[in-house]
Amino acid sequence: MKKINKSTIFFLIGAALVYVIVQTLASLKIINTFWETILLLAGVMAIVSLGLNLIYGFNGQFSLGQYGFYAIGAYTAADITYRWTQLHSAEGLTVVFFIAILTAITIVVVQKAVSKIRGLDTLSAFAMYLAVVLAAIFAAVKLGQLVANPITALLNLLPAKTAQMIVYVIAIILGGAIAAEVSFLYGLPILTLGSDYFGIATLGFTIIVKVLLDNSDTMLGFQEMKGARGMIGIPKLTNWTWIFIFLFLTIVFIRNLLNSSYGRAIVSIREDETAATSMGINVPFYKTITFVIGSFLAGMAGGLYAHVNGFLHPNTFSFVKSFDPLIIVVFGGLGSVTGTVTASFGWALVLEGVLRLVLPDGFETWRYVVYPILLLIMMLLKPNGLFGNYEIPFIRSIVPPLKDKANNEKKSEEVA
Amino acid sequence: MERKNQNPIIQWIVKTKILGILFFVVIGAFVIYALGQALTNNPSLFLQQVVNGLQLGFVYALIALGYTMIYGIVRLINFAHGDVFMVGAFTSFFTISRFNLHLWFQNLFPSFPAMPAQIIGAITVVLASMAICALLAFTIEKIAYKPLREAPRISALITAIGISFFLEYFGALNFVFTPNYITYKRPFEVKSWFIGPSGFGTIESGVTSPSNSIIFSNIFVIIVLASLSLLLVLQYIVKRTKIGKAMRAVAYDKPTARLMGINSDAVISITFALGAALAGAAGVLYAIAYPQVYFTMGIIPGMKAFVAAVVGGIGSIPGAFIGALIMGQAETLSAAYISTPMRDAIAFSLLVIVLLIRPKGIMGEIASEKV
Amino acid sequence: MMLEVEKINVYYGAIHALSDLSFGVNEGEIVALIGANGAGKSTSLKTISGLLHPRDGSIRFLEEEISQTSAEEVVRKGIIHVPEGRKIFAPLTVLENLEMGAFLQTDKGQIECDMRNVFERFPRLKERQNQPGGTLSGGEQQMLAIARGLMSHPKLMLLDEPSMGLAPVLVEQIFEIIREINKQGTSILLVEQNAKMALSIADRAYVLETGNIVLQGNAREVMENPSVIQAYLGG
Amino acid sequence: MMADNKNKTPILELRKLCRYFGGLKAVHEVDLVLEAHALNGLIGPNGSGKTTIFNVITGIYEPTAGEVIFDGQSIGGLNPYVINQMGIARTFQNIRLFPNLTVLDNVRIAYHPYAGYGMNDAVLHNGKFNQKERELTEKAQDFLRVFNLQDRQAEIAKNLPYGEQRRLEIARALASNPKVLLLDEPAAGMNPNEATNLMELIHFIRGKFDLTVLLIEHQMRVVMGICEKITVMDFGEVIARGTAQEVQRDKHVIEAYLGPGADELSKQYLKEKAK
Repeated sequence: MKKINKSTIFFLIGAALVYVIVQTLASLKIINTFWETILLLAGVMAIVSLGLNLIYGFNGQFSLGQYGFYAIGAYTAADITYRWTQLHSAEGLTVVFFIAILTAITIVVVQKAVSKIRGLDTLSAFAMYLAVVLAAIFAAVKLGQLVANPITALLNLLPAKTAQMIVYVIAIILGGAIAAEVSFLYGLPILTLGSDYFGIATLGFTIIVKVLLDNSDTMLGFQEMKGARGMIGIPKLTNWTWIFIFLFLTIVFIRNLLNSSYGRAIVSIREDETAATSMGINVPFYKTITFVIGSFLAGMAGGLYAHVNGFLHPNTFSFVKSFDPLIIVVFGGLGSVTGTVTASFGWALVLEGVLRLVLPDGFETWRYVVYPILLLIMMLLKPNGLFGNYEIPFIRSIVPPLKDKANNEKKSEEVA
Repeated sequence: MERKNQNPIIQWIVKTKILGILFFVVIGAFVIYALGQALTNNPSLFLQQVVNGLQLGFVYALIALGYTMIYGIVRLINFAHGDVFMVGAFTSFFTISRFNLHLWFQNLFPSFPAMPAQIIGAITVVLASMAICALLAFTIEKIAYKPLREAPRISALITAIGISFFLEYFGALNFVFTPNYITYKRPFEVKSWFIGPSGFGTIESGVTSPSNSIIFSNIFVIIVLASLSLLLVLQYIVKRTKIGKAMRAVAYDKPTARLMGINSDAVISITFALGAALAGAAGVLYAIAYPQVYFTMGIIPGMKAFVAAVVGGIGSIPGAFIGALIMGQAETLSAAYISTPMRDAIAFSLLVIVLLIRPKGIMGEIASEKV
Repeated sequence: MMLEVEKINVYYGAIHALSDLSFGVNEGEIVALIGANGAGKSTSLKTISGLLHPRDGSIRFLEEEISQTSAEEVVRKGIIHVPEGRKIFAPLTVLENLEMGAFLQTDKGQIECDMRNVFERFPRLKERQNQPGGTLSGGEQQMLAIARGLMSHPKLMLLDEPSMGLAPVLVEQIFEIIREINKQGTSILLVEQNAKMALSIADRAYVLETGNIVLQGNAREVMENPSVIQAYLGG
Repeated sequence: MMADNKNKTPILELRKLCRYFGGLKAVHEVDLVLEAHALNGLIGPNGSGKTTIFNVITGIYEPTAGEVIFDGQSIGGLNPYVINQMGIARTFQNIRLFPNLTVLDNVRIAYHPYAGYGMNDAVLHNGKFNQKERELTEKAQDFLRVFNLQDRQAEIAKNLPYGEQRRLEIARALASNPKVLLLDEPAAGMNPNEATNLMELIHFIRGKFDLTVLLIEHQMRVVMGICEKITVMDFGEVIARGTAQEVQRDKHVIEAYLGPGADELSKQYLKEKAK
């Protein structure tokens, strides 16, 4: 079969080394809890930012909504594990599971139907999706409640730790799925807006989500989320291993996607939308799918984040904070996976770690004074980000060599 | 690839866009019904909210003008604009409480009638804040935006966010504005009046106003007058003066403006200063109306004003004004009738709905891209 | 020579738009720069007026080096560039457009006097002085663009495709105006694809092809040279 | 592909096509018939509406009135990507490559609708992906070879010299498997030698890929040699059509290009040439 690429081997070895070293240092307590938490947050931030880089850096859609989807993922996953550990019920799991599944099915069905209608305007399509999805959600809730007890019993048959782990992993994936589905519905009408307006509309999304979370106990009726007081009692299940696994999968996923015809279609839209559509690229479809994938990653990262500190507060998802992934993506270099991952870790380590330690006592408040100055200097010196569009060999797409001459002629005749 | 729609019903749905229209009609009808109910149930409460909304809207308008002018000329969402507004409020706080700037005229001419003297003092306070803010924005533009004019647009946006953080957290330092909520001292005394079925009259302190009447204060009057006069001044500058015309020329077509000998960099700097001056004035007025200043006070009003500018059609001055008035109403009405914490969500939902109906805002022109 | 362009090289990214291009304009002349699309005519004008800067070579105007001078400064020195496609400030009124043309003029009396002269020459513009520039017809916009250029009292006027998209009657009118302006002492560098018209009023002409001069001489010579027609209609 | 399709059936037809921008009649009641396998030219002075016609055909603009008929179907107002996938590809007047991507990727993107693997295969990088991706790449490289760009495949598109960018744009258009190829001033900015070579190349690919080609040109000279039929536009309307020789002698055409009165000059020129 195919020989495995040298760069792939290097990447796998490198990744394994990073994992083992951090894990060892952490178990030997050379990395203390303070720094370990920062590493976990950096990993979470890397996944969120990779999602944004896909949307903005590779697809060219200026989105400020990443934190909205991050929040949705976080609260969704947290609610599932909270109900499991605190209320000993799988109701959260089953309800969200059915919502995710039924919504996905209805979206696909409606899309099939809509694509047959020529010239349907976006708003009408949106109204159709919305009506059908709301019906699906209603059905899903009923269905989920119906099977909640049997599933709870089933999971209780397993050892407690295993059951919890299963619930945790599914919760994180469901967090991503719900975020992705919301992003589909929200993206549908607004993806037709021009670049800046799309940014503003997504910023609006972040703020709307934050306000809803502030009132989650009163307006939405989720008592356990406790609104603006912050949600407590979420099991702290996220550790370095999980962060590593999810980050690793995310990087490989993005790398594989980008180095395929689909990835090239996504990037072509950033490069020149008119040229892309004239070359047969279904621009609205790829814009939507990229937005959905990016939001899925944000939601998944949210799920991971919720289980780092075991505490969620709506202020974490305020729009001021929502600039963080944007800053990281631009810092690392738009359209560079390497840059985004590096910048995420660098950003978290410097801002949360080094600046806290370096600044003398009584100067802690200077942290956010120094940070924007660094930001400014950085932008003035390197307006294209640290890495520009550099990628490590594993991620970089490789231009295949030309075949030898004799073979060539035969081939070109076939084309004719 | 047969793509003809056979079904006449589907064809009709597509042609009339009925579903999309229905969607908005349902929302619109609900809102109108709710507002109608509110008005008939308790007219004075409703009108009181409208008055409060106007007061807020006029302040937002001043901030929104800066956003819209700056976006119009350099296509930059200047996230630091809200913080310039905060600096304006704090400047007036210091000029009033440290330097008694609002009393200078009274101190100089003690025999002058108190009322006009107070007004002169207050105007001085506003002008001082405007000047400081203009200077600040001018400097910011030179340091943080001008070097990036040829760089990707996102770089300038990131520096704008950086400047915003810097102004907030530098302000939060103990020897600057402090991280505390500070009570603001108004440069004049508050007087309130009521108007309603029982007529018109002054509200004395400690006396409740007659029921079913609308209360408004001299703060309301001052905000409306100040905001309107600044709008007129701005309109005069932009429409009548040479520099204003140059601004519009640069905003429309920078290379051609340069071919006329217009120094586009200078014009951009002036635009920043002008926008900041208005934000500074808005800061003072806001602090007078809601007498508390703190280092993050610029974020939410800044955001609302920005939304107002977008709703009105970014780049359009009358649009910003209309958008701001709508935002003011939306905010007070939703706070009064839905729930206070929800007002931000309502404001942004409104934004999204407006963008869906008119993608370039109410007064924004729809330019077609040349291929 | 009033304007001397010597061996300039201009690039758009990797694209070499002008290579070692040299030409000149004498005081009081009308010089035509003709050639097909993409030959580099507009690029030449943009380089002279300072919107683009050559990588090497020199541009001298009245003995002064201006190849790296900014566009605003070039206007101050007395060169005005009337760009291709007229580039009227659409939201500004006709009057305001003219005022922008006189941006560097500080003497109010002078501006008023110029304005009167312009309106005398272009009565159509006077009728429409309070309309936004964008509502004018193509011919009126071209007149406005030229009038706007005149407001700065240029010594040299660069005209880029003044006949583009105009009906033949209007084209003749525009060229008549150009001739008059020249008679009153403004030198003119004219870029045109309408070769016949351009050559009929020009003193000298250069024919450009892909960033190079392929033919030059006085207008009559150039007009009678078959290769001009070849450049357009082919052989 | 379809060598038997060389009869005189129209493959693309414009019927009273109009496109207005506000009051501006950029294109007014234009009729145009493109027979299968033809190589036709569309010429006219700047601003005469040639590019607008391309934009309407490819779906970037909706027609204000009139019809665009491709292969017997009305395609006016369809999405550009649908029209492309039906078989119309184009190039742009001011070169619109994907500037920051490699030359190879530019061509591979156009071949995307024929990639032959799903998004799941792409994410997994499985065997099917590897095989199809290799085929796709080889196909793209073949297109590059036709345009003599094979040595440039790893280069970033925006760093190519002008002439090669133009060729790459045509290669990319061809990669989208068109039946009709619309070329918008392909020779703009080229010197006479390059332009002649390009025209020969266009003539060659028309035969090789069994294409129908419609060519916008500004300079008549460039299209003379290869176009069977030429349509001349001015002010959004067709002012003449016919073979190159016919058009070249048309009084309206000469005046549109060289201005009124140029007729004389042209006659004189033709006489001289006859000697």
